[in-house]
Amino acid sequence: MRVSVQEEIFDLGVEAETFAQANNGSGAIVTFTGIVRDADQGGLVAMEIEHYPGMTLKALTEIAQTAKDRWSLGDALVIHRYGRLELGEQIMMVATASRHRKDAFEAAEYLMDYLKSRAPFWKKEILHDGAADWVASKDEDEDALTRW
Amino acid sequence: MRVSVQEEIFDLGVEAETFAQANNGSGAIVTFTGIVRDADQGGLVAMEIEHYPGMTLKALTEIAQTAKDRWSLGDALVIHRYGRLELGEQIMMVATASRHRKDAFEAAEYLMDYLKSRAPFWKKEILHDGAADWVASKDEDEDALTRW
Amino acid sequence: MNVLYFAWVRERIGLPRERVETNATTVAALVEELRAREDRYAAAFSDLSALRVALDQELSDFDASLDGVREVAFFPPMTGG
Amino acid sequence: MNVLYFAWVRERIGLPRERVETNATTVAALVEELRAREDRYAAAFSDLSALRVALDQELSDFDASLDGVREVAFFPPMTGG
Repeated sequence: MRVSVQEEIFDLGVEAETFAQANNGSGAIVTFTGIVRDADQGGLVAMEIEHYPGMTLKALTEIAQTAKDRWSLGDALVIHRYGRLELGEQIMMVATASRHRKDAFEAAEYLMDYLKSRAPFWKKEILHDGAADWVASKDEDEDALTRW
Repeated sequence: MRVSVQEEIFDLGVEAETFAQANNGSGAIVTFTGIVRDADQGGLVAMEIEHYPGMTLKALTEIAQTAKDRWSLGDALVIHRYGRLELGEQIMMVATASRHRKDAFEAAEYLMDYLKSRAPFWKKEILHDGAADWVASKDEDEDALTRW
Repeated sequence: MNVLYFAWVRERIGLPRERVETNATTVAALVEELRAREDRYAAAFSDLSALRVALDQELSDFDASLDGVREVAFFPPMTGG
Repeated sequence: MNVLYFAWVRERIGLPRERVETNATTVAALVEELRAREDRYAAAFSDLSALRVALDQELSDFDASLDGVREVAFFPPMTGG
């Protein structure tokens, strides 16, 4: 299990390939990657992600460990960036390895739902005119936790 | 949308990275990769995958198109190999790109459920002692289709 | 009509495809004709619930009409993914 | 006690962290003390339903005791992923 909180961009291809190679006894590998996008077509040029350094790694590790235990995953990977991210850059990724595709999918969705609402990150959208707005949390993201 | 039926091994890292780059306006990318594993600890050394050349590409394309329409995906990718695959090699992958993570996850699961039971592939397990057995279809795989 | 066999159906019958001259109007009638040929066909078609059929590369069923069909394929349930 | 602020809570209050001397025994009591300080604190803490709190880097709630706590953090609902 690897959890990384980092400012640097990561290479999705390398991470996915490395994870799959390390877990080629598992049979099923799922990855999720989040990318900075202009969700409201509002001229977004970048995103600034603030986090809580003392808490972030601990929170992510707990979330990943819970997923690993609950679905008996062979392995799990969580990478989440902070700082300034340009439009189109990768924000984060998770990967799960399991003997069964259902477990790999469910655990990845669980990781994402918890990262969204329980990991101490806050996103600010930077628009082309210099305006900056904190991304509001969505009720649907909080609701998503109730299924687990 | 790209659908590939091929004997050659593919590079998961390159495919995942290329797909994500091409769809970096989508926000959410999900990939699933299936790997040859020794499911029953029976000394499996390889898998032989037979397919129905005249039907395979058409069936995969239909499945991918249905997923793309149903979840309004930005893009979808399906790669499935045939021939002899050694233990630990990648069998297939799917990737989905969407504005929303829920759609990307659901569409990827839909693709996998349909690939399992509706794409004309048949797997044979080759054991270390030379024995070879066709993989039996699972009731749970057929049942998985009922949720869509 | 071209008849194709895959996986263990192919192995039991001993060939991957053959040209079949038939007046059968449904898949089920064609299966009856094949079954009557030789033991290896009877063995392959002994349990239709373990078989699937495609007509001109589209999944179909044993009640389906063969009218206009050029290619029939028989195989076990698929195990892709 | 170290008190940390993140995202728009940090911006409204105008600093990321500060040392607070307090006898408050619960988070809610601490919030009341902070609110009473200046308008910028009152503005930041005007709607607790829009805020979350962590005690020593664990998510908690406003009723929680501050007994033994060394670090309190206030922030809006998280938006990771």
